[in-house]
This record gives sequence, C-alpha cells and structure tokens, in this order.
Amino acid sequence: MSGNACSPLREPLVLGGKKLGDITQDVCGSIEGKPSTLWWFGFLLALTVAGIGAATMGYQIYTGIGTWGLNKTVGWAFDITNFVFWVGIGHAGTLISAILCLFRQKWRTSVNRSAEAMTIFAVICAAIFPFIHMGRPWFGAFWALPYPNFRGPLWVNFRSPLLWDVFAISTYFTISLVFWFIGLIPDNATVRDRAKHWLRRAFYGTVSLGWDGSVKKWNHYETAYLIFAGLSTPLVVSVHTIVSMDFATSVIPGWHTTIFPPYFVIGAIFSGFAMVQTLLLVARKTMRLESYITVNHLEVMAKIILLTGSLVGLAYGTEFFIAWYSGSQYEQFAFINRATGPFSWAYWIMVSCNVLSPQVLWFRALRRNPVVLFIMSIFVNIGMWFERFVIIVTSLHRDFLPSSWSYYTPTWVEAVTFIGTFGIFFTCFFLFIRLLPAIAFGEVKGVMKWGQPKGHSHDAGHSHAHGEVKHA
Amino acid sequence: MPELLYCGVFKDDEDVLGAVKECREAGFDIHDVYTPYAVHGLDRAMGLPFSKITWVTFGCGLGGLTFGLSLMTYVTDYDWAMNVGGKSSLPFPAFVPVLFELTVLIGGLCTMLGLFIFCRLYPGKNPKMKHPRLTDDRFMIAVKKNQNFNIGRASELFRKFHAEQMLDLDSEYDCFASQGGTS
Amino acid sequence: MQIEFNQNPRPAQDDLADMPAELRQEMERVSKSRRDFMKVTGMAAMGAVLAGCTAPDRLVKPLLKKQEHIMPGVAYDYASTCQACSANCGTWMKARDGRPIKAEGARDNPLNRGGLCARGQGQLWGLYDSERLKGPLQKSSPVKWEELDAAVSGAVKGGGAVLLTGTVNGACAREQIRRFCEATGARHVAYDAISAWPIAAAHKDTHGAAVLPRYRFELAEVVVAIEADFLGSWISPVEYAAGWAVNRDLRNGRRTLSKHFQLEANYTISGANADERIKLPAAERGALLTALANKLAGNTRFGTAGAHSVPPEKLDDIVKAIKDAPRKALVVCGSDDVKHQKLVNAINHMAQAYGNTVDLRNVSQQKLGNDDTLAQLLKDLESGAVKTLIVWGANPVYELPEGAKFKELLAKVGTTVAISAFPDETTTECNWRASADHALESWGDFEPVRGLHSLSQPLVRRLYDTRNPLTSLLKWAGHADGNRDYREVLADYWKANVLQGGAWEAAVERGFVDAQGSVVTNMPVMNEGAATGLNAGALATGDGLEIVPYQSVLMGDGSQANNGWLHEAGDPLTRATWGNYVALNPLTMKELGIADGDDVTLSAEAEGRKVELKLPAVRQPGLAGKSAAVALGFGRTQAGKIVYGMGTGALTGAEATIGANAYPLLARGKVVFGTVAKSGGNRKPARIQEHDSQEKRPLLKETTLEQWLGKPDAGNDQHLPPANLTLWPRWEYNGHKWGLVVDLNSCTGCSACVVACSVENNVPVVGREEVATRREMHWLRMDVYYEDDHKDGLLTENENPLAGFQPMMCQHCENAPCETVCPVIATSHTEEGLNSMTYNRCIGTRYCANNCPYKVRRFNWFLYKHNDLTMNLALNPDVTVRTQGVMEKCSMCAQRIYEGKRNAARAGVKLPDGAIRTACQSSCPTNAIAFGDVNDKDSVVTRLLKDPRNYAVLAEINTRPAVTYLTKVRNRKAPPAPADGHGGGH
Amino acid sequence: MSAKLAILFLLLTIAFGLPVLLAFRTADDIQLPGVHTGYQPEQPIPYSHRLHAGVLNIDCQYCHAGVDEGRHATLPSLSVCMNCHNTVAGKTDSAKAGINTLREAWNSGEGVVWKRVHNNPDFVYFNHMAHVRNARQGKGIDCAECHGDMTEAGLGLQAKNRTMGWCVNCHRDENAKYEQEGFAAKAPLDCDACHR
Repeated sequence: MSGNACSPLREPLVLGGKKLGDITQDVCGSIEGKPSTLWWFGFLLALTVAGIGAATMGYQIYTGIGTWGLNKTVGWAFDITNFVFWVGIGHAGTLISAILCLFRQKWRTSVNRSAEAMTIFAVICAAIFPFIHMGRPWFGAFWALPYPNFRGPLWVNFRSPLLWDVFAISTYFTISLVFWFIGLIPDNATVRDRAKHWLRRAFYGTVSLGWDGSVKKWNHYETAYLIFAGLSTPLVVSVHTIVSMDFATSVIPGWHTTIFPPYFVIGAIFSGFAMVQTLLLVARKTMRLESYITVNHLEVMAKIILLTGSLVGLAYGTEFFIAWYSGSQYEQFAFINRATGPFSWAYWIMVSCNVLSPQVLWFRALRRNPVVLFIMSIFVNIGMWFERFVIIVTSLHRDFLPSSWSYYTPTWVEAVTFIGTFGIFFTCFFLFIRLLPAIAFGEVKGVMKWGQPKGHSHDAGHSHAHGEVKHA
Repeated sequence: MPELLYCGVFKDDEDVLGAVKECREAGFDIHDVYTPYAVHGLDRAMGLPFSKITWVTFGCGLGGLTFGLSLMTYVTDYDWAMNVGGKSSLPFPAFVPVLFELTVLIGGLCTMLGLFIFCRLYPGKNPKMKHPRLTDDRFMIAVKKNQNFNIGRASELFRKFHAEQMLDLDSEYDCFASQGGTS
Repeated sequence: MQIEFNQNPRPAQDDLADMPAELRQEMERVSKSRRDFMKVTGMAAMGAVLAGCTAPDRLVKPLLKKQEHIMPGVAYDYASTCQACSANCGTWMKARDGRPIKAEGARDNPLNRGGLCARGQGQLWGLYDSERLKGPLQKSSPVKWEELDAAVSGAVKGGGAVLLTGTVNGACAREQIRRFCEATGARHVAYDAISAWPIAAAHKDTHGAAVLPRYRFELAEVVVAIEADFLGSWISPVEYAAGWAVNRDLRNGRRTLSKHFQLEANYTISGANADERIKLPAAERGALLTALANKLAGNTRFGTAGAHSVPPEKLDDIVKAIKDAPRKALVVCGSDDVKHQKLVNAINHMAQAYGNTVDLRNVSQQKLGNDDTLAQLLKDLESGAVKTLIVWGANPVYELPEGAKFKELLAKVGTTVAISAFPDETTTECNWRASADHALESWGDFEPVRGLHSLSQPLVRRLYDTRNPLTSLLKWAGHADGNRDYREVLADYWKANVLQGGAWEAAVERGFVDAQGSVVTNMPVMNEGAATGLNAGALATGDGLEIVPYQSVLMGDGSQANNGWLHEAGDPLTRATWGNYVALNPLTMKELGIADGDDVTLSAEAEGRKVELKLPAVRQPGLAGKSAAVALGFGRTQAGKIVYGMGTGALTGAEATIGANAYPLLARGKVVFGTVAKSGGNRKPARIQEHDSQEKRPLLKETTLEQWLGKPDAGNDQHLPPANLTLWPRWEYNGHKWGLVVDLNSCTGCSACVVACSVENNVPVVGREEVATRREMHWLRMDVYYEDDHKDGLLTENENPLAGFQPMMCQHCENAPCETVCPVIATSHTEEGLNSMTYNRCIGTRYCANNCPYKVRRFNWFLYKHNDLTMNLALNPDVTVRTQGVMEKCSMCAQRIYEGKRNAARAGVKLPDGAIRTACQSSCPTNAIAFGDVNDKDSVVTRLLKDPRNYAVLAEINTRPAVTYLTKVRNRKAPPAPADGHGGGH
Repeated sequence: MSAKLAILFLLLTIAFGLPVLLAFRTADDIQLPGVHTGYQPEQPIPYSHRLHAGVLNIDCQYCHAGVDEGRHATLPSLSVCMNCHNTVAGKTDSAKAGINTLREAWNSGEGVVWKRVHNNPDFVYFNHMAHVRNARQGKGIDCAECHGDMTEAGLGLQAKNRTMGWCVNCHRDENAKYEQEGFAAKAPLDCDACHR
C-alpha cells in the first residue's frame, strides 16, 4: 500500500494488492482442501451442542411445556425471548446485503455472504422457538396455515399477530434464502469449474444451475439481485415490526406500546450488527481474512452500533416518559416495576449492556480496536437478549391483578435449549464455510479496484469505469 | 445448429469494456460476453435492453396482494364469519401485515422463477463453458462469424485491448467436455 | 327428576363383580391413549382400540335388561345427606350411568338451603379413592366377613366392650347403637375431634340440659363472634353462612346490614368478612367476656376482668349494638373453656337471645361428643377395664390430643375393631378392620337438628367388599336385623317412628323429613347464678407465643386428608395449599427474624405433652399479638398417597409428608404457649396467590353502609372512558346472552365454588410441587385482598386489616383480548356471549393466557395423569378431559347451559330464569353468585346489572366482561379516604 | 427440453394447485385419515336392518329407545330383542344361527358385545335428543338424514362422512331454513355446542 495513488477519501476495500485469481484462490482454496483440525473441532463441538439441544427439545415436546419454568402468569419467557433474539440477529444479515446494496455501500461485499448465511441460520434457530413453544406442535405445525379442510372449514385467525408472525417469518426465511442462493450462483459456478472430483462437480454443478458468466444473464441477474435487495429492505423492517406487534397489539402494560415497531427494528439492527461483528472478528482472525475484512469495515459497523445503541437508549427513556404521561396506574407500575421490581437485575443488565457499553465507541481508537469491539459486541448481544427477556417477563409477571403476580425461574431445559440453538447455528455455519464460498468473491472482484492504485490498466480512458469511484 | 464464434480472452474488465464498445462500433454481432463478475456498464455497452424481470416482480407482487386480500376476505368474512374478540368479521387493519408479506413472498418467488426462466437456469444444466477460467479471472468476448465479421479487424481489435488469447469456437463448444471431464 | 335409586341399577345376571367392570375397561383404554382427548363415555361402553389405518373397532355392550328409570347418558339427581362432617347438610347427588359425579346442596333443605361447602363437594374423591379399605382385614391380611364376624361377636359377648364413635345423630342409627349396646352390654362413647362439648356442658349448668343450641344467624341483626369461625369451619358453617348472608344481602331492596363483630386471635374468613374485626389474644378471652358481661349487666357480678387489649370504645360499640338490638343479637364463642361458654350464655341471656337467635328447642345435634365420657374411657383403657374396643367414624389415634398415648393404650386392649371406609392411623392399629361402605354407597339417617330427619341413599353399587357399619354392629350383636339389608331396617324404623304416616318413597325422594315444628320441649330457663362468680376474668399467662390451633376451612378435622381437591383449593386467607403452616403476624416475623417460607420449629407444651412441629412459616396479617396459628387436620400419615402432595415421589416417608399434626397442641380450656424458631431450610409454601395487596387498584371495590345509603354507587364511582369509543361496531346478541354477577357482599371466601368447579369441570389436581411452581389449574380462584396501608406496597404491615374475597374466573369478555390473539381460532365468542375455549383446536401457544388481563387461563403443562382408574369415575362425562399442551378455562359450565336449553326445548317452554345453574353458583352457601340471561328483561342478572353497585373489573380497558361484581358494603365507619383519585374501595 | 418441462410443471402447480385445493373442501367423498365413511364392521350376530326396519317396518325407536331422551341412541337391551325372539326363531339357516347366538347370550347372561359403528371423537359432544326431538322447533330430524336409509342396509353402517364440516354445513343450512320459516331456535354454530 504505497501511498502514491491511493484514494484520498477511502482506504482500499481489499488489501494486499490481490489479483482476481488470488481472490478466487483465497476463497475457494479454503473449501477445496481438507478441513483443518480446528474446523473439525469446532464443527463437532457445535454438532454435539446442537444434538444435546435437539434431544432436550424432543424431551420437552414429549413431556410437555411443564419442563420449562413457565407458570400460569408468565406464559412466555425463554422461548419467545430467544425467538426475538434470533430474529433480531438475523436482521443484520439482510440489512448488510440488502440495504447496503441499495445504498451502494461497497464495503459490504466482503461480509455480505456470511451475513446472509447468518440470517438464514439465525432465522432457522428463531423458527425453532415458535414451533417448540407450542403445547402441541404436532398439530400447530399445520393448523396455523390457511388450507382448505374438512372442519367447515375452520380457517386460521388473521387477526392474530402470531399468525402474522407465521407469514412474516416464513416469507423472511424464503426471501432471504432465495437472495442468498441467487447470490451464490456465480460463485458456485467458479467452484464448479475448479472442481476436480466428479462429486464436487455434480454438487456445485447443481447449485450453480448452469451459470456460465454470460453478460446476457448478468443483465437479468443484476436486476433481479437489485429487486431482491429492494424487497428485502422493507421486509426486514416489516418482520421485526410484526414481531413487535406480538406485544404491541396486546393489552398487557409494558407490551401495549406504540413505540415498539421502530424500537424493535432499531434493536434488531443493533443486535444484528453486534452479532455480525462478533462473528467477523472471530472469522477474520481464525480464517486470516484480515485483507478482506479490514479495520475500516469494523469501524463503519461500530459507528452503526453506536448510533443504534443510542437510539435504543432513547426508546427506553421514551417508554418511561409515555408511561408517566399516560396517567394509567397499570402502565406506570409496569415500568417502575421494571426498574425496581424483582426483575430489576435484568433491566439494569439490559441498560448497561445496550446503552452504556456502546458509548465507548465515541473514541476512534477504541472503535478501531478489535479486542474492544469484540468485548463490546458480546456485551451488546447479552444486553439485547435481556432486552427481550425484560419486555416479555417483567411485563407478564406483574400485570393487572396483583393476585396473579408471580416470579419466573428458568429450568435447565430452557437453558440447554437456548444453548442448543447456538449449536445448531454454528453447525450450519461451519458447514457453510466448508461447503460454500464464504465470501462473495464475485462481488469482491467487482470492487477490488476500488481505492487501489491504478495498476495494470493501460487505457486511462477506461480506468474509471466505475462511476461510484468518482462520486465517492 | 451451432454457430461459429470468434473469441477473445482478456484479463482486465476495462479492456473488455473497451473491446466490446469497439466491436459494436466495428459492426460486429456480439454473440455474448463472459465475465467472472458483473462488470458495470458492460450490458449497456453490448446494447442489451434493461431486464424485463422488474415487470415480473411487479405483476406477481400485485397478484400476491390480490390473492392475500381475497383469501383473507373469503376466510374471515365469507366462509365462516366468527366473532373473535368482538372485532369485525372484516378487520382490514389486521390484514395489512399479511398482505405485505404475501406481496413480497409471491413477488419474490416469481422473481426467482423469472430469473431462472429468463436466464434458462435450472439444476443439472450443462453450462458449456467456453474457457476454464471464465468464472475465475478471465473475460471473453464471443463475436459471431457472420457476414458482418472480419477476422483481421477482430484480431487487431482484440490485440489492442491486450487479448491474451484468440480462439475459433462454436456456440456448442464446451472446454470441459473437450478435455474429457464430466459435467 | 328424583327417584329412589335402585340399589341394583344393573341386572343381576351381570356377573361383573365389584366396580362396574365395563367402566374399568374404559378407564384402561382411556389411560392408554396418550395425547388423545379423553373422557369417560357414558353408557355401558367398553372399548378396545385396534390401531390401524382403518376405522378403529370400538366395542359396546348393551344392557341385558332394559331399565325403566335410567337412561344411559342422562344424569339424575338423588337427594341424600352430606357426611363430610357432622353438620349433615342436605345434598342432591348427581348420578349418571350408575355412578355419582357431583354433589350439590339441596335447595329445599332448611339447613343449608342449597349451599354445600368445599368438603361436601370433595366427598366424591373419597368414594373413588383407590386406597380405601377394600374388604375385611385382620391386621393387614384379608379375611372373610364370617371370620371377622365370628371373632368380633365372640369378643363383644365377653363383656367390657366399648363402642367409640364420632357424632351419630340419626334416629335409626342411634336406635341400632342402643340395640347393640343392649345386646352386648357395651358402652357407647361419642366424641368430636373438634369438640363443642364445652358449649353443651355450659348449657347443662346454666339451662339444665347438655345441649348445643341451634344458632339462628338469619335472625341476628348483631353478631358477636369470639374465636368462632362460623362462616368457615365452626360446627355447621354452611347453615350459619346461609343464615348470616340473609342479613348481608343488599340485592333485594334491603337498606340495612347486620353488624358483625369478630373478636379473634387467629385470622379466619369470618374475621375477614366482619364489619369490625378486633384482635383478641387467646389469653384474654376470659377477661374480655367478663368485661363484656359486666358492661351489659351494668355491674361487676361476673367478676373482675383482667387487662385485655380490646380498646374500651370498641367494647362500648359492641355493648351498644347488643343493647340496641334486643332479641336480635347473637354472641357465639368457640372457646373450649366451659367458664367462657357460661359467660357467653349469660351475655346471650341478657341480650334476650334465647328463644330467638339461640334456639334451645330444635337444638343442634351436629356435635354430640361428650368429653367427659371420653376422659372416662381413657381412664378405663388405662385400667384395662376395656376388653373390646370398636371404633367407628373416628380416628382417635390421630385426632385426640393424647393420640400417641391412645395408640399405646389400644395395644393393651384385647380385641380392637375399626369400622372404617378408609385406612387411617387408628384403623392400622386395630386387630380387625371392618371395611365400611362409603357415605355415598350406603343407606343412613341423620338428625342434624332436632326434628329434621335426613336420609342418605347409595348412589352407586358398592365398589368394594364393604358393609354398612350398622349392619356390622347388628350382626355382632347377634341381632336378626344384621342379616337384613340395612335399607329395610331403616325403612321400617322410619315408617314406625319418623314418617308419621308419610310415604317412605316420598321421604327418599325428598331426602329429608322436616318435623322441627313437632318437637316439644319445655324451654329451659337460664339459671343466672350458674354464670356468675366464675372468676374467669384473669389473663392466661405463659412464655413465648400463644399457639392457636384452628380448623382450616378446607381440611376441617382432617378426616378427608387424602383428598387432592381440598388440598389444592388453598386456604382462603394464606392461599397456601398442600399442608399446614405456622402462620405468623408480619410484625412477629420481623421480630423473630423469620421470613415468609422459612422452615421453623414450633415447640410447645400442652397438658404436659411436649410438641414439636417442623413446618414452614407463612405471613398472616392480622393475627393477634404474639401468636402462631397452626391448622389442624394435616400431617396424616396413614391416609394414603395424596397426603404426600402428589409429588414426583422423590421424597418418601416422613420427609415427604406435607404438614404436621397439630392436634397434640389442643389443651382443653387452656391456652398453650410455645416458641417458634428458624430451623434452616426454606420449604416454600405452595401458594396459589403470592401477593395480597390491591396496590391501590380498583379491583375489589368496597364502601361502607353509611356511604352507600347516601350514594348508591359509593365506592363504584370510578371515572371510566366512554365505552362506545371503539373501532368496531358491537356484535349483536339476539338470542340468549349469558351473564354472571357476583355479590362481593355475600361472598365469604369459603372456596366451595373453587372445589365445585374443579369437580364439575374435571380440573386436574397437580400436586404440591406444581402448585409451588405456580401451575395450579383452577378455573375459578378465590382472590383475597387485604386492606392495605400502602406503607410497603408489597407486604401488608397493617396491624389488623380486613380482607375481601373476589371469586375470579373467566370474565367472558365481549371484547376478549384472548380471542384476537389465537392464531387458530381455538377460542372464540359464541352467539350467546360466552368466550368458548375449544381444546381440540388448541395448539398451545399460551398467547391467550399472556394477553388475559385477568390471568384466568390455565395451561396443561403436562399430560396430567388420569391413571387412577377408580378415580377416573369421578370425571364428569360431559366435560372433556384436557390433554397435554392445551389451554383451558372457565366455560361458564357450557355443558349445563346446553343441558338446560335442551331440557327447556324438550318441554317446549321458554327457558325459565334460574333453570341453568353453574357449578359455582349452586355450591355457594350464601348465594353470592347469580347467573342468567341478560337479554331476558326479567331475569335476576338483568336486575343486578342495573344495580349501582355493579361493576366490571378493569372496565377501563373496555373488555366488557359478562361477569360483573357488586361492590362490597361493610357496616362500619368509613375508612380513611384512599390516597389515589380512582375511587377504589380500599 | 427438460428445462421447459420443469418450468411448465412449476407454472402448472401454481396455476392449478390452489383451485384444486379449494375444490377439495366440497368433495365430501374424499377419504382422509379419520374419516370412515362406509364403515360396516362384522358383527357377532349378522343383524339385518333391511329386514327389521325395512321389511318388517319396525320403528327405529322401538329398538333404539331413548334416542329422544338423552345423548345416546342406545343399542337395544337384549330383553328388547327377546320380546320377539322368544318366539321368532328365524327362517333361513343363517337367521336361525344368529338368533341362537342371541338366545344363548340372553340365557347365559353374557350379553352381546357389538362393534360400535358411529364413533365420535372423545371431544365431541353430540346429543341425540337435541336433534331427534328438539330440532326444527320440536319436529325433529329424521334419522335417515344422518344415518342414511337403514331400511336398505344390512349391518350397521356409517353412511355419511361425519366430519366437522358435514355437521357445520348442515347447521348452516338449517339456520337458513329457520330464517325463512321464522323459527326462533337456531342450530348453534358455537364451538362450545360440541366441544366443551
């Protein structure tokens, strides 16, 4: 990186003077060789955790929801907390690929593939919870869908936010999957063409759908990709809005709040970015992707985290103000109880992790320090889990009639189930980084000249074919 | 009936862009251009029209919206109107989230199908790669050897843009098949 | 339709022995089909499911002979008498397909007037208890009846026989006992676990007759109750509550209220419902009674009163109230000191209560025990004079304070015989165990009040090899009647002595013969001298805390300890279930450094017995001074498995026993003092309700008589947003629209409705551990809210709060929040305004329960076991047994509504108001619950909805409940105005 | 070629799948799990409804007594059978054999164990009285409307599909009639009418 022709505004997106072939080699090489011991260790560990989690879920489904610590007053706790938590995590992936795509933020290319994969795996983990939280999932799995039947027919209730969730989550999952899959097609084609073994050729041949790099196809492809970005952006906002409506449309003080849709969406962006950062910091270190995931990328994300974290803090304050302003004694109590009641510990964990810890990012040095960012992102992940826990449990445990007030203590089953979803998530992730190109190198190649010294270009007239470079 | 092609292989996207423009200026009929990534502006340079896939999305999204609205109206009001929570049997505000989701879902799925149809993509398709590194780091312009074609002009033009190779191929040529590889 | 029950409802050709075998098979089938909705199908149906893709073959066996009176699948009511305690209320037992499924109070019975307490409702559990004695035993080995009869009749003929019983008040039953004693020379000793003998003994001195008067609360405008929980557990609570409620009911245009003073050390539901509750430490009872008597008399002829803690102005209030209501005041006292009772008699005499509110003509025979003869028996046992002891209907080893000694003495007696339907602590100590019919399987007669003869009839064929206890006695006496069916013996006796020409069949159909008017007695005259100079005014003294053993509303004397319904219903005041607890005043707890739920050891010495109980402590506001209250009736060890709390079985033996036996703490006539100390550990009480302050919320609205007279909506003038501010037009209800109105003024919190609801609706009993996890399944719960001084916000430190009860069930909101959120329409609104829950559609998201502002929805956390096949016979066949993972809640007894509508349609009449009665409504001793059609202009509920006292809980969230409440009105001075502006009662 | 087929198939699925599914609900004769239309199990005695109800014209309620009084239609007690079969011994061999079985069951007191033909799920509360006696403003519904023409059937037979939709649609049709004829009582469509 000699400073002779460096872009005055931006640092290069790809460091180390890579050539096109180097990128292909870097990314494909990692999935072509034999998996490393570290990979096997990680994969088997994740698989074990996932297996234990799955067995626990099986036990719970067979024995009943009673294996959880729920009670007559607190009907949701870990289950829906985990659901919202995972959905929130999932949102960052879509945001990075879709919204940043629409905003032409080129730095997304190095991270968007894994972020999208994270979305899909997080949504899988999230979708587990609405399923297993049902008392009778063996019926609920299909009764919640509107299909013609012999019951009169008795359909579903389109007034129920839970049904909206069914549509929102399945749409979100489907569209994210399609988006991710379409993004993978050219890269898979690359892997296919490099493959030596017939099995690999067959596999990547199937998942690349016969892609040949024709510009006639690129023409449709680019348009479709943009459309998906355009569809996903409102979708990601709608999904967390709908998730928030599970609470916002109810009558329970602490849930019955109009601020929830924006509050949840911001919270999702916040937690999602924190999770992406956690994963990237690990991936960057362990997979030696420092050239692709630069400190610059991390800093940009840190700024978003700082912004959204402060917005979340604003939302917490607004809730209290509105509770006071409403004049409703139930509403006021719900919030006083949140901060001072039996679950105040959870509340204060939430506030310190979500609002206070990101404030360190005001300092540039800390923003660019991977260790600080890692610790902070873990805090944010914890804090955002507690945010959902606080909203769900503290609102439920003391609502209108004091006679029903109670407390909630989780059981080992809930804890193991939650940990198990991390196992599922990481199992998927480990498989993903072994099987599919973890970096969208097709897109990276498209932006690699960005901020690079004009190297081997021979025709100055064509050197700035990328209009964005100029406008940047 | 395979078409005869004259192909230039390039290493840099800017060269390809320039070469394509000049090919068009020279009046050659470009069969296709193959690139490992979407080179910005190349499609326009080739004179390709904007993709019609947007209309698929729009139409199917609208279809999804209509389907959702008719489904919910039929279900909650016409087929079995129930008193649920004292609310109307036609609660339009409650329909909004599902309407949006169905619009996006059906619009999105049809876009995917549209893409596959427009690009003739499907699992198991043999891509007939013209050059083994086209998905890696090489670019290729394939010009039709028809009445507008001039071999001297073409090779000169390709060379001007630092073409690495120049090949005579036909449209059915598959570099992997010709190497005896399976695909 | 009430008809005499055919002893043999099924044909004799049917050789299936014991319990109805087809039902047993049905049970087996049902218990095998996991994750399937289950219920007992009526009819003689038995099934075997051959699983497969084709239709499962289910088998059915029709009756051999057509029955004239009984339609399969149709329930009939049979009049009978409740034997859960010796109050002997009248019942209408609902039986279907040859088995009783529900007990209801007889509405025509002059004693209980339609109500039936929780214990009466719970009798069914006892009938179907699979741990009953199933046949005659010698020790624990089964024998033939002949062997047992030979052995026992041989023994009784040898002389020195004693028949020890509880209260036996039936005319025919007493005649059989007389015949038995006459033939064998045996002596009959009767005692009551909770004795009323001091009252009878006092009357022996003051009125010359050892009788227990009948207290007529319906005539009392002033009630002064001293340590007598007459609304909950004292002598005949249903009768008393029904009488008390007559003068508390403001629904019928009445403008006055009786004045109810409650002076007590323990906190009882009578105290909670009183107009003035005055804390009176047990040690001060004599002093207070002396002072009261002196004040009434205007002199000091009753002796010097010690320094008691009752404020003089309160005492003046009481005296003034009594004086202002001559012939209409009633003083009752639960003290077991004869001197105290004599003072009460003197006070009642001065209040001119005798002949008015205290009836000495139709005296109560609900407690016939005599402590003096019992004391003699103990002496005789010690001296070895008793050669044969027959115990029937009593459990002296457990329930006598000196039970441990009794157990030792029992071993000395040559032949010991227990006549009992259940195993208990005494039965297991006896050589011979004569398995007795359960009350619901046998003929019997009762005379709870002199002149009121009441019958019990079998509702089911004997489930086991059991025998009517009186048949056993007659057999042992060698009497020829011992070989006759007891029904014939009873019928003959009644025809000769009771019916006075009336028809036996009519008596059986009605269940009782009311000959109260024909009782002729010379009204005894008060011997005033007997009550003076008693010198009872001194304070009892001792070290430490006063120990107050009391009878709990649900468990009573403990004879029904193996009953899950009663254990789980929860004490109305502490809301603790499954076991007894050391109840302490919050101030005392603070002083002793004991926290709520801490394990404590209570040590005391009573009549020389050293007693040590290890129990958890619970907080009980309003307990007098330094005292600790412990409920009797718990800590049974030989009653069965239920007393272990239905846990997972991890604990066994003494460790697992819930509660401890407090009977040894009873010291007749004396106050016991003891200490309570932390013993480490925190066995959390399994509580149904953990928070008992209203937090200034207008939920249970209350006002005072004075305010109400001035302003009919006093206490109910909460400012509400206009109800018509709504996005959607209201649904129209053109047919019936059901409504239920609870009069909080009549509700005493006795929890009969809670048990009635559980029995009617197959509500599962989940056991101690699950209740502790806050997962009890009650569809109807009894919320208690103490008056709050708002100091703490969480714990009431108020010294002497009154409490209000609020039965809380599904409110059947017109704008139900639960319905909107169900994704699969498992809960929706009916065209008759009910919120119906469809279990078979439910997928168990629990969203509805979360969104219920009243938190009345209950989730099936597990597949609650129905593997006690006999117990399953108690299930109501008209209500689905819910499976794992579905939500359930009050259906407003939909099965009864449809039955009522069907029957009206069959008769071709418009459904009359009151034809449909919900289970809670029909159990209520004080008639606090009204149910009916709101669209019927003339119905009771329509009238009550217009009452200015009527309000909906949480009306501000516009759920428009179909269940509404009427403000509680107390006859007392207005409490300080509530701190908030919402106009709530508290 | 295969590409075009695949695309065609996808389009066909979308275009026609939904209408086909919607058409499904009106097709009463489609047998799904749990629907046992035409169930006619072997019985211990080859009892013929055609003979008794058809040829001999015995009223349904002579045997199924109490159908207008309670929830169950009830199977006849053996004593009801024996009212006739004390004397009637049958003409054909199979009839004689069947009647012999019946008489043995009666004499020995063993009774006859039949197979239930109409099995409602346990969470369905059906009441015969409400239909046979109370419905249609006291006129009642003819047995054949739900059970088919038993005078044409031999052994007991489930003639209709008896799904929830079948019940609900009949109730709706009845209500439409009520509105035309001005009856007051309606056939309830409330969930708790059958599930409680």
